[in-house]
Amino acid sequence: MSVLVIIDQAPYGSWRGRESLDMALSLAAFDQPASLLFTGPGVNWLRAGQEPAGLSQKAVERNVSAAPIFGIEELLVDRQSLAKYQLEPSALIAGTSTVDYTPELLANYYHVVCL
Amino acid sequence: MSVLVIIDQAPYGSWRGRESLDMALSLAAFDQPASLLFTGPGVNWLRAGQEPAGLSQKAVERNVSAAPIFGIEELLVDRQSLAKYQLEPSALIAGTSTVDYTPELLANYYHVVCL
Amino acid sequence: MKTLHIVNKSPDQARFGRCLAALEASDQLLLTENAVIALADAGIVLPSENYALAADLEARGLAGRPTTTVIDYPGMVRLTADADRIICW
Amino acid sequence: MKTLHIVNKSPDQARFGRCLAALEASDQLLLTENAVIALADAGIVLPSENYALAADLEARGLAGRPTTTVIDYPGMVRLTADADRIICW
Amino acid sequence: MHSQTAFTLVITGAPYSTQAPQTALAFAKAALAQGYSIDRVFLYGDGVHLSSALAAPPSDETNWPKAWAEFLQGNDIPAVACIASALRRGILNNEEQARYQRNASNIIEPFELLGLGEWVESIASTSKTLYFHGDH
Amino acid sequence: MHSQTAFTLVITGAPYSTQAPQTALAFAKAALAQGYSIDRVFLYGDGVHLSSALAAPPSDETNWPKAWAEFLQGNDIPAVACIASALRRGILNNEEQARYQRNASNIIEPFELLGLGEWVESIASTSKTLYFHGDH
Repeated sequence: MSVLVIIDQAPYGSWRGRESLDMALSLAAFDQPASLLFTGPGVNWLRAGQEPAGLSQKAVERNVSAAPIFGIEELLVDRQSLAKYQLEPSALIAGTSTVDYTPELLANYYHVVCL
Repeated sequence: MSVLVIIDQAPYGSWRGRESLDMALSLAAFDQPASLLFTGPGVNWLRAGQEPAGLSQKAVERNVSAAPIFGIEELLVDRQSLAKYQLEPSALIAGTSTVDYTPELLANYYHVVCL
Repeated sequence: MKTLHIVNKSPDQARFGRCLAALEASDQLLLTENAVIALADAGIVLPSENYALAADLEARGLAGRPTTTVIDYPGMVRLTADADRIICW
Repeated sequence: MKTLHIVNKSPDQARFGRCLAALEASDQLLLTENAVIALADAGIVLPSENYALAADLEARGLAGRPTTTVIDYPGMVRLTADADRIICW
Repeated sequence: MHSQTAFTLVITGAPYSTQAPQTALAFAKAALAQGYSIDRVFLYGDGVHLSSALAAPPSDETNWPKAWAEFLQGNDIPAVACIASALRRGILNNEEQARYQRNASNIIEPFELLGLGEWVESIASTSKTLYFHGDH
Repeated sequence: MHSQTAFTLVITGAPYSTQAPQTALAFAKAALAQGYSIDRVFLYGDGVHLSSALAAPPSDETNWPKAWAEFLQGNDIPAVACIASALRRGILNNEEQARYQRNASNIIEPFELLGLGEWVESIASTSKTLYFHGDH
């Protein structure tokens, strides 16, 4: 079983998403299975075409895209939140799986982190 | 005209309400007219019978009750938020005025602070 | 798997709703810190089996609410020790 | 009195709603930081005269939205200088 | 021609936690470039962390306290961290270090520790006061 | 009889900004009193401010870093502030002070600066991991 890290905050406005991603990457680095779930405003992490140079911040898009390479098992995105933020699957960065945010989904993970 | 300090956060869970109150008290201390408006979860600041000793925090109830003594002009509370949090006027600390949160209300103040 | 959900956010926060949406019928819900004001919130429907921390209720003038099981910090320790899984929202 | 409302919160926050509820017809609204995602939020109705910061839109992949007036930081300075009153939510 | 407008900037969001110090700095630079003046920068609440001399971000990230300090010094802008907010959060100058008998001080120049009266003065003046809050 | 259960406490909310350090300390004391053990306390994000030796609250308020430090030392509980979170936010030990050439360090004993691996170790162990977040 794997750990689920939930990101429910919009990108760039706070560091919480980055620090959540760091947690997931650390798990993977130590060979602990980890997945990421994006929900609420957090789905905006997955929008393609982010250019944060004007904020003096690094693009999170690249970090998320690279997550599977670093061993993150799944990039899950909540269907209802995609609809709310008018994100078509084609507008997402590659490699995500659309799921429904339900107790049954969360039951697949022995530990859940939501910063 | 006076400054309006809005408190829209529940008490004790964060320091923001206290720091908002400190701002209002500082205005009053320097003879700048100031009023407080409680809305959203912030109306819970006005609930009588707060006993925060178990949290190692000081009661905010006393501070708010004392605000008029220190020169705060009005303790305003949003009617709709009172209903939402099932607060009867009789369950409030003394000295508050119930108002409706509208643009017209806010127009009475030349400066509005909302931490 | 019996999950204990611990939520410390005020009920007007989206996170509170995400916590409620994650509850299974057999799960337990513990309200701490600002979350205890949910017991006074006319717009929130809590599961019938819910717990709230005494110190947080008392601080906010909410002692004596009939719709929750009031527990102290030792009670919170027992709930967490007994849970198969804990999610802190 | 022309008020400029500046909001930096994500639209799922109660503060965002409090900002919208405080707007008069003649007021201006400026979306900054996480608030720019309101332009993509199907559940939010913004006043037709609204502004959004270019750097924040670009960061979040939202450049080119037709329902806002895109301004840069100098444009934000001009808006604030011209406003009779500014409320930062 | 713009000399009539001056700003006071109040920053309540911390660096590396919120975007507030970044937005405020971009605004401040644009204001000066257009000939407006900035009367004062006031750090309040979690914003006082912007006055830490000890922030040590990775070399590919902006050091926000340092960037702000350089901007303030380069433009002779008075900068205040609210003393009550700062002391609670572990931001000390030499005087407070001595008063509280701590081993170090950590405030970055040119920030000073002063009270809310500084903010009240801005409100009472013709300065336009803007707030740069956190994301919550 | 309770010896099978041990806790790891992750604190992500800062003192004087959130209630997290208070709730966590009350929980921790109750856990020990009931015979449970605490494997580790891990500060992450804004929670690292709980390891500041320079916090100087008014004398009628709890000094949360000091209260936590005394509790940890008195009960021999390992305590870690995430090094990445801490360096950005201006929490340094002597080693990092030297590395980054700063004038002071400010971490309170017994907190150590270590990586997220410490947290991963707790997740991978039989320790029950609880989070004490901020109010947002």
